[in-house]
Amino acid sequence: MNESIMQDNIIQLKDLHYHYPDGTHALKGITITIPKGQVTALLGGNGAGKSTLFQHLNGILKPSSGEVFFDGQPVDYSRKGLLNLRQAVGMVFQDPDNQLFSASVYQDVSYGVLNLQLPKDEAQRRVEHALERTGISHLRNKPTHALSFGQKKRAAIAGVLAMEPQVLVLDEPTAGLDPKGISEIMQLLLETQKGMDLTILIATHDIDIVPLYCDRVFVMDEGEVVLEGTCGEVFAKREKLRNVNLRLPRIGHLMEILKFKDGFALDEIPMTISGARKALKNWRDEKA
Amino acid sequence: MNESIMQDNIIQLKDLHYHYPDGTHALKGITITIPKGQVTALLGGNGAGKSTLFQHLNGILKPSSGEVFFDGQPVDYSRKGLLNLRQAVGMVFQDPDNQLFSASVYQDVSYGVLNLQLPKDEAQRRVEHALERTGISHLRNKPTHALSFGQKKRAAIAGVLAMEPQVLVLDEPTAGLDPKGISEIMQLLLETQKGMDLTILIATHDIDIVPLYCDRVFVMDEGEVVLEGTCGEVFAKREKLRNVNLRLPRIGHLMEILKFKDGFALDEIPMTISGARKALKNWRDEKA
Amino acid sequence: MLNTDTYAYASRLKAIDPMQKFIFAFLTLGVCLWADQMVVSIAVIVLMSGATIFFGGAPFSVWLKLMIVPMSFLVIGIITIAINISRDVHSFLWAYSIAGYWVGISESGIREGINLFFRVLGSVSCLYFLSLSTPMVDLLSVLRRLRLPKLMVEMMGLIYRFIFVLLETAATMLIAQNSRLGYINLRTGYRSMGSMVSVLFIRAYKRSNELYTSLEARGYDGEIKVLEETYENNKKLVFLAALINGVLIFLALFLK
Amino acid sequence: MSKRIQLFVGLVLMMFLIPYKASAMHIMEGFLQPGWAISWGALTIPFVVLGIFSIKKTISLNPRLKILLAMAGAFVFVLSALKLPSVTGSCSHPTGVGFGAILFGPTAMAVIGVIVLLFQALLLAHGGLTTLGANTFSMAVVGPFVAYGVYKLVQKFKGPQWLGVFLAASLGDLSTYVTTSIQLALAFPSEVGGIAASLTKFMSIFAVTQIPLAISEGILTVIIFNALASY
Repeated sequence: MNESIMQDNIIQLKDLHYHYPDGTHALKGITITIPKGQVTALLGGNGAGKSTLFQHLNGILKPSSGEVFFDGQPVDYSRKGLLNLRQAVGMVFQDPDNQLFSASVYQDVSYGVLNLQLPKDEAQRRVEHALERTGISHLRNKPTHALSFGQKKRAAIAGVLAMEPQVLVLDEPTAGLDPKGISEIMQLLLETQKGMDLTILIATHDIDIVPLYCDRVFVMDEGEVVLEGTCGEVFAKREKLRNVNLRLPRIGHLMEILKFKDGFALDEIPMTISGARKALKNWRDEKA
Repeated sequence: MNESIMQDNIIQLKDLHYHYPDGTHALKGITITIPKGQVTALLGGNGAGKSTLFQHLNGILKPSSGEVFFDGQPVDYSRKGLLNLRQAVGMVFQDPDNQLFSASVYQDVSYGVLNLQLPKDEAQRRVEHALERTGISHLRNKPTHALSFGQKKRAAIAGVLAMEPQVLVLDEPTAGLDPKGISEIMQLLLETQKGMDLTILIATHDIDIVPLYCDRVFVMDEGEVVLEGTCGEVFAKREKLRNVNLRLPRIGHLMEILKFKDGFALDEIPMTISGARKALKNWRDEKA
Repeated sequence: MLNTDTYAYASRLKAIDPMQKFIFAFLTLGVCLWADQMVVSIAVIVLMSGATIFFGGAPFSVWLKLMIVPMSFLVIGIITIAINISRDVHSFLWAYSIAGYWVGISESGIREGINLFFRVLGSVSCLYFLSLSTPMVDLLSVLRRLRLPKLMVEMMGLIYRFIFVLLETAATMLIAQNSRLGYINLRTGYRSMGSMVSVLFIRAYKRSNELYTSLEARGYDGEIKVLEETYENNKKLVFLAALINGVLIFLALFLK
Repeated sequence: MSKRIQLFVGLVLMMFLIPYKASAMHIMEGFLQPGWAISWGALTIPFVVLGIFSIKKTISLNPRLKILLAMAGAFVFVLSALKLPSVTGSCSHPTGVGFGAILFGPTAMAVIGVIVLLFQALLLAHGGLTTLGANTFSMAVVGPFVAYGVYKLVQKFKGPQWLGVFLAASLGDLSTYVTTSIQLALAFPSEVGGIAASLTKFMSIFAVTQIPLAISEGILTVIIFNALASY
């Protein structure tokens, strides 16, 4: 492996297969590389294998065959190796009630940090910082069960951020949130990514957020990666997306129809509102 | 109350207030009428009071003050009255796992029907019909926990449809589904509404589906109804929507920007893809 | 369902070191039990409910509701103790004879009943002082400081959190069943409750697995370690608590 | 004479029909004298310690079980907060004693039980701190051991599973309240007739009235186990 790849990619999966104990072949030869310092989306319908894949990234599951590389090194499944990996790759699960085990927000956020065997004041500093970053400092003395769903999501994220990971992996971060909640949590993630120099990986089937917040996309279906590339590259493969229970972002869908059915001579098919504005203005100006 | 109102509206709420036992004032004077035979959406952010409102519609909750009318009659909270109301107003909950209890799909779908004390062959007919309508006849002998999420949603709907209600009330029917699942379930609901002459009420914060599938919209915020009308009427109040943690459908947002910022002289602001096509084509044709 | 914890979080006494509150409540409870005298009991009721309502700011209505909770046990218990059966009518103040036996109440029975009544209310007001001023999380830290086995305190913390998760699920499932007329008669009621409880159990099982996975993802090593918030330790309050109980003890000794 | 009998019957009936809750059947705070409170506490501690050691051993073999046991504890709490459907409309709660004992064994139940009882005392004002020992002894030691023993006995004699579950749950429930009656009788012996007379009184109030509820809990537990088996 050469130097340049080691710098650019933080996680690499090579021909990863996974069979569940009941025999289900959940992952069928996944080979992907996750670029450092970007926001990558893992798109796929229900049951495509996104969650199974995620659990390989911090060693919760061990591949049946194939390899996982972190920062250029194959994952070490010893006790110590796993602890290091789990510090470096933080996981936020879909249902915060499955992640928050303590009735106190403060105690819950401190749990992961304390597993790192840091001096107490450093641990405290990290907890404070995570609470602040996720905007829940004022909830520290509230009982977990009194939090709203969105606040629980933030608490779950804080508990992982406090460990100061290099990679943040989130399973359906927008599920169950209302539109304002979605944009707030995505904004929070983007800011955190910049502020803490993180790599972020998001599994989702909320397609409309992908072109807005993500740099790269992998599309999964039935345990395989069927598409990958930048948002533009992936969303250009419209037919393939539809075959795997997905669709274009709504804006993209409109632009596609305008271009191919209604004869608007657009150069490309933009996926976001700002992209669509530009394309339509260009088209108007060219016509004028 | 005159004859015409009784025919048009199936549910009426008059100045409904509800306080939870812990004192939370969850509903603050709700006055709405639900028209018969239509699909009505109840839009609102998390915690706006949608679920609390729903639980008044079939008598699970009793208002602290105010009145609920079904089919022109005030709701009778006696045992028998509630039995009739709950048969007439079917509720589908957000998480199907909270609604499926039995070992097999068939048993689960028949659960509510059996509680109606019907003759056995009539009960069987209804169960068969509900299984067919929701497209899960082939899953009848499967255990409910072996179903996919989308199948579970269907089974939950079938169990309510089998009771042959007049009104179907659904809490976040699209939550957790992938794009294909969403359009399938909404299609199923529209067909059912026509086929069984139902009134459908949907609580959701998935704004993009509202202009596609719903006839009327109520917008709730902090226990109050802040907007109501047809989709066109409600989505014209853009500022108000944003104030209550919601937004326009993405297409609507694009069209709004095109009209007000980019100087596209559109007549109105369409909310759906087909509406946007028409508007943009009109605009092009007028210009040409 | 009553849940005192909500009010404990809102209490003005919340910030006080829970150990101090715990010792104060337990000491007073002990004195009230030991003294077993109406006057002392009433003093304790006034003191503790005063502290809970005036200093803590707990709503009076909640406190009253809590006081009513044990009433049925108390009344039944006291009646059972006070009523006696005997062949001898002379021991009773008031009695009926049935088939050669006398069923009735004696003077000492009444005295014991009244004493018990106030002793129980006194003790209960100590318990409520604690539960309305100290959230469970704080009480767990007291137990930790008292050197209870780690495993025990850990389990308590987990159980406490899970109670709310499961209660929410159970409540939703009960509503769903009621919506489909699941409790329309006794037979369907039992069937519904049975299936609800079994589904709840399976959900609890699955949840425990998922929670374990997420604990592992944050580096679980067999023990759940968390940081504790610090509390204000007020020497004056320690003195006050000692003084109050000293006075109560003297009062009891004087009356004895 | 007949009038007096009528009055007596009326009095007894009134006691039977007062709609008190099963959860209010924990001995409340302050009801036991310090001597009894301490004695029952001391008697209970070894069982809880034994339980902790047995849980520690299980966990060292499979760490997942810690979370599962905690979930089970929360489950028992929630179960005891449910209202059993009943004919009269008065509400009663299952104890979960038999269910827990069959699934997790009586030693683990001692630990789960003491925690649940402590939470009930602090959060719901059912039971108390000074009576925690006595309540734990009846509900988390005697009840589960009886339930478990009965279940194993029925198994040994190759009785059907439903019978084992039914008897375990009902007798577990019932033995809990028999123990409570004994505890109360010991603490409050009658002036005339002493402990025996007092026991008769408490049994008729706290144990006999519990019989229909014990049967209800037995039936419910059988339904739950059948549903679990079909999963």
